[in-house]
Amino acid sequence: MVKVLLWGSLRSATGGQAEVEVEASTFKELLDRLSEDYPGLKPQIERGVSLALDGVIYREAWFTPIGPDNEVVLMPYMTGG
Amino acid sequence: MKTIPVSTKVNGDTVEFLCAPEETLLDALRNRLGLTGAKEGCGSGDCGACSVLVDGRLVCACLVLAAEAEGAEIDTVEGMAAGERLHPLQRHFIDSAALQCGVCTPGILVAAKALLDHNPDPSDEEVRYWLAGNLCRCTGYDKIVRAVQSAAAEMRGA
Amino acid sequence: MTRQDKIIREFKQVGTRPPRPDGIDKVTGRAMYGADVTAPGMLWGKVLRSPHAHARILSIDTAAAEALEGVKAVVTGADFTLPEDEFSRDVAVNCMAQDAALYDGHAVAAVAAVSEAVAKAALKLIRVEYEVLPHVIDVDAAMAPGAPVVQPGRAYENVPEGLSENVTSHCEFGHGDLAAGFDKADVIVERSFRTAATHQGYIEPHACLAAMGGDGRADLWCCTQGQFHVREVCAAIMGMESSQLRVTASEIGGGFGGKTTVFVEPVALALSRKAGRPVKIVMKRDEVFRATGPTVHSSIDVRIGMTKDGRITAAEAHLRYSGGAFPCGTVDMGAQAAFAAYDLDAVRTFGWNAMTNRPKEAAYRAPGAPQAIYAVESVVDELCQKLGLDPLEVRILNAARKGTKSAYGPTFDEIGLLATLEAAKAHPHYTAPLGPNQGRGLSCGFWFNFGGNTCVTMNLAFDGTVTITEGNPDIGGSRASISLMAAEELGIPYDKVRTIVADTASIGHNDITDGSRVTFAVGLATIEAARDAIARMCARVAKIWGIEPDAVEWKDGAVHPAGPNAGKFPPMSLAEIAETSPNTGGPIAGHHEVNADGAGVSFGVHLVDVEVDPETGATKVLRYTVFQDAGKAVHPDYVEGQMQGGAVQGIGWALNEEYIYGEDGRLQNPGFLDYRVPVASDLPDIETVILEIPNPGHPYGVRGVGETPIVPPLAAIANAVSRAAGVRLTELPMSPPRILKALSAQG
Amino acid sequence: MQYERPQSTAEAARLLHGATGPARILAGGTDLIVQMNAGMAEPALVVDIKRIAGLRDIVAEDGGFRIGAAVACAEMGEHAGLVAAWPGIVEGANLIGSTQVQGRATMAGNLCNGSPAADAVPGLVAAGATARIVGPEGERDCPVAAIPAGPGKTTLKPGEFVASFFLPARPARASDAYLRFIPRTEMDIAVASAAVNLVLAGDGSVAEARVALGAVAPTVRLVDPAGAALVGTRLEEDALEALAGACREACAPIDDKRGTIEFRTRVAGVLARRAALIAYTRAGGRT
Repeated sequence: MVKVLLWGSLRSATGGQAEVEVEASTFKELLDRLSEDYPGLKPQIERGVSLALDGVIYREAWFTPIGPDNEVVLMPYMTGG
Repeated sequence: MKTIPVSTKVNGDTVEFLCAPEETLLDALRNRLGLTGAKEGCGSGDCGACSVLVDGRLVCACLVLAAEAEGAEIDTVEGMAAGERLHPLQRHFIDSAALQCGVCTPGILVAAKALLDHNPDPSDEEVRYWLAGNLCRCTGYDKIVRAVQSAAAEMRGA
Repeated sequence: MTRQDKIIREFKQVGTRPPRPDGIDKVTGRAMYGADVTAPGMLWGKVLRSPHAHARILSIDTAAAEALEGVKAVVTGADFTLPEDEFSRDVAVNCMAQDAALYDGHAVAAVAAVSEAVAKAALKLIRVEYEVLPHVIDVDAAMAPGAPVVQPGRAYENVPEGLSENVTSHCEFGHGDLAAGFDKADVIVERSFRTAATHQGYIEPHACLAAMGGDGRADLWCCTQGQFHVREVCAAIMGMESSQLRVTASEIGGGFGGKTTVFVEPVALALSRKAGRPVKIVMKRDEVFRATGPTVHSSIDVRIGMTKDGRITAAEAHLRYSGGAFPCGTVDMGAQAAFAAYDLDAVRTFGWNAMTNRPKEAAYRAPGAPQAIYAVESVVDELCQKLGLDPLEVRILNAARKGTKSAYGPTFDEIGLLATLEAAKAHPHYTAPLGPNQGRGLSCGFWFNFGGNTCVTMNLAFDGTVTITEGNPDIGGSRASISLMAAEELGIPYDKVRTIVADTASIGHNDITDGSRVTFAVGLATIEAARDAIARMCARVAKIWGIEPDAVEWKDGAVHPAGPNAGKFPPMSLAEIAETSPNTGGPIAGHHEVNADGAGVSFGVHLVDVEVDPETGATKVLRYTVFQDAGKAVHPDYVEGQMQGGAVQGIGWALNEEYIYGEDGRLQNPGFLDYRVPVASDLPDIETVILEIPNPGHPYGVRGVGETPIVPPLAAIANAVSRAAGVRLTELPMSPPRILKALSAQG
Repeated sequence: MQYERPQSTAEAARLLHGATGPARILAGGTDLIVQMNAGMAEPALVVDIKRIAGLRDIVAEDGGFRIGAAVACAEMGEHAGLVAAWPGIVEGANLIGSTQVQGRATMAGNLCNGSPAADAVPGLVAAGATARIVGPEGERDCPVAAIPAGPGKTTLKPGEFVASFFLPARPARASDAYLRFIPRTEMDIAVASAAVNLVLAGDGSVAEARVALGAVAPTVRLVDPAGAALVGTRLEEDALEALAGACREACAPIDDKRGTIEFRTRVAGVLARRAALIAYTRAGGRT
């Protein structure tokens, strides 16, 4: 199980929880599990999310391995100028 | 609409073209003579990207009618280098990294040359005020001022 | 792997300042920008734009325009099939209005004709019947219940019920117990701020040339920050397959985020398809201001609590942004960036986007961050004033550092903020004396930086020179820095490398030149491509020498025997290997394709002195110093150039630049006369101090540098002006009438 | 559109008289061509007056100067005699737009464009300059102050155009100054402006003073009470305060994208004070 920190406005989809636990070993699995376990997150996940793993931001890489000791933070998909 | 025949000198060469009466010199240079070094950034004399010399006087080509060029001598950025030998300003702009996107560069070079032709040893403030009509959005002007000054020093033999 | 096993910090060429490869073309007028290309049989396209801020389009009669001699095609919204996905659909509707004009300048029809003059005349013959609707321009007004609705039904699921339909999204970030934090504070300052919409202000207007044939294939030449993105979005709008549309990026005359999307490209394609001839569209400057992307305008409340000794105990911000007539996610980034520079136990940011009848926002250098950080850094400065504390010491005391749980969630790795603050403290600028009516301001700045999809191909010519094919338009000197990294890795001179920016048919997908990603991601891919080519060269030489590939090694630009046991062979240089490559298996190339992560965040600190004329409210910028962590400055001239250019754009934003609307909802200053970007005589020298705290995610430790520099100037100038004037300014731009008014109000 | 390049003022007048649609004079073109490029002006006839003999010359006349209508502002700055006698007029003319614009722009164009914010006009008004106007009925001379009629409007009759300006002779201790306020250091339209023209008496006190304000009323305004406030003074503080007060009193500006009523009114007084001090010093006065 990995702990995923959600940003504040997503908590309405998780019954108010700021941090949820899902069974996942990659970014892709994590997104799939989140969508299944918390259907309210699905629209945002489809619009795009980034993942911060131990402080490094990943925007798309499905197979990024995630372990139970990693700090996992979900972030909105980001763009720049 | 009647077209007007114009005979003029551009960068020392006699050229002849036909233009519409309301056509600007900038459009004639770019679309009729294939000299696309001067750019249209605003069409209102506020950005200086189309700077050229008409009879030695620095102007915005977007605010000159092509028909006014009859009998005039026009100098553009394309005429600054002598063959493969760059003008010192051109060289110092490259060496001092005084350009990024480069779209304002032709206008600034023509303007800077006009400055140094009449004031070979300008202060930084004089350079900045002379070039106030040449907008650059990439560099913050710092390296442009440095490049003009180093070219000026070289041209003075300093 | 995003964390590099080994970060190289000793260089022979990286860190030097050779001339840029596009220099001669750009100083001689030869460089080809968007408007500089022509094609045989080319037509001129012109766009008709709405004079109304908000209007239903009842009918468009194009018959008279079509009948004009020389007109070859007319298109309206009816000529576009809207893509399914929301993102592309919004882009399409922004390029050509459908049933409603959503802002002053919104495109409603376009013509292609044999000359610009005929096209202009044809526009006047198009009759559009409008039903003018109520409009809303200001973000706070747009959020109020009962405001005119820009587009119905656009709110995301995360917007609570009961708000104006203009509110499209809501976000919240942060951690800790705010109430407890504020209880611990000795002083709490709460302020509201407003920032005007500003435009990227690139000197080159948007321009493109489209040629589409009856077989559905097309070529498009345009000035863009991302030819692949242009391809994807135009293909979606035109109902084409991506591979049938080849997009070539011209030299680009500035972008700053504003050329990360399309405005006229699909229109030119549609006109070309209809006319069967190439069509060129070049925007006029007023079209650029009215119809391309400015940044968001904002209304922000910030509340921060501090102890007497300067420790921040709690901080919150409410951000209301408007990205114009469409949903816009920029507030998400502002809400995440707002407090990034601080190590906080209790922090919360709340963001809202609301639609207004303004043009669709386009990214502008660190989109969303300057506004939020301006408000935060202004309040921090005011707290320092109230408590009599040194503003730099307070930032150092509260600075985010390695191990800080950032305000937006993740824990920071190696970041350069503390070193940057210390550099500012040690700089003579910080302690230089100030005269009467003068003030000094400082601000931190932050940007996330991205990597993204990147392809690089490196080809060795038989004469031992190298070409690099990459896919990111060069907006700040990237061809020079990429060539430098290739030369470094290959151990050959810089001038033996030529880097070109390829069209979409010549290399794999590359993300847009944005997010300060190019030197980082393309650089990383270039280094990897070079290592790929090196592996191939080693294999060839092993074959020539008749030894195992692992018995050779690459050193100083040549293959050597890996040790005494490998045999005695004179080293073979890259040139020698390339020359014999036809005999050893054919041409040698290296390539690398990656979706790069690990870009590494970037911090900067700006220090500025200003003088305010108490009789006129005029501000003169006297001295300006930029401190920023670049990880590794590959070509320091262009790192400095980014720092200087970003600072000056921020100075313009702080003092003079703004979108000004009339009561009628029309933009009043669509030109460089009254949209006042800084001119050379407005500015002092912009001094730069580059710090190099290696980014663990890049083989040379490089961080993106392009966006961060626009973030601190807003607050740095505001803090300096407020200190010089003796009154806190809370609205940007701080134009002279606003400053004089604040001075008089103070008495 | 028809483009014509007459050789004489008479020919120009004939062309204008015979125009069948909107006709415009082209000298520097820095307003006309901007308007044409923006689609705001679509003249049927453009008469380029730069080839008319004398119109590009600055010549001495009756101890003063005659300046042709087609003389570019930059050329005025290069005329040492003119700069010495009328530095305020020259600095006003040389504040119009950029170096590039100054190479083409003319005072006549600046005047006839009818902008209340025209930089060249307050100086001319303060100087008591006259314009020589050519029209279908021949030539007439008219005070510059009588030409502006409101934003974009002049009192010129159809077919008339300005051919030259006359600046009168100067006594020894006389000078002028012009200041404007703009948000940047260059390239903006004046938000408020002031020109002050002073003649000093032998004792260093002000003998004659004329003050004109720009951008604070529908036309450039000559403010007689402001001039009167300086006469007989050596620009002591109370005189300057009276000057500023008279200037503020004379302001009737608008709120627009460039400035507010309040701002323009206050700053007009500040500029008049500062310009008066410069003109006084230039005229040899010591405060």
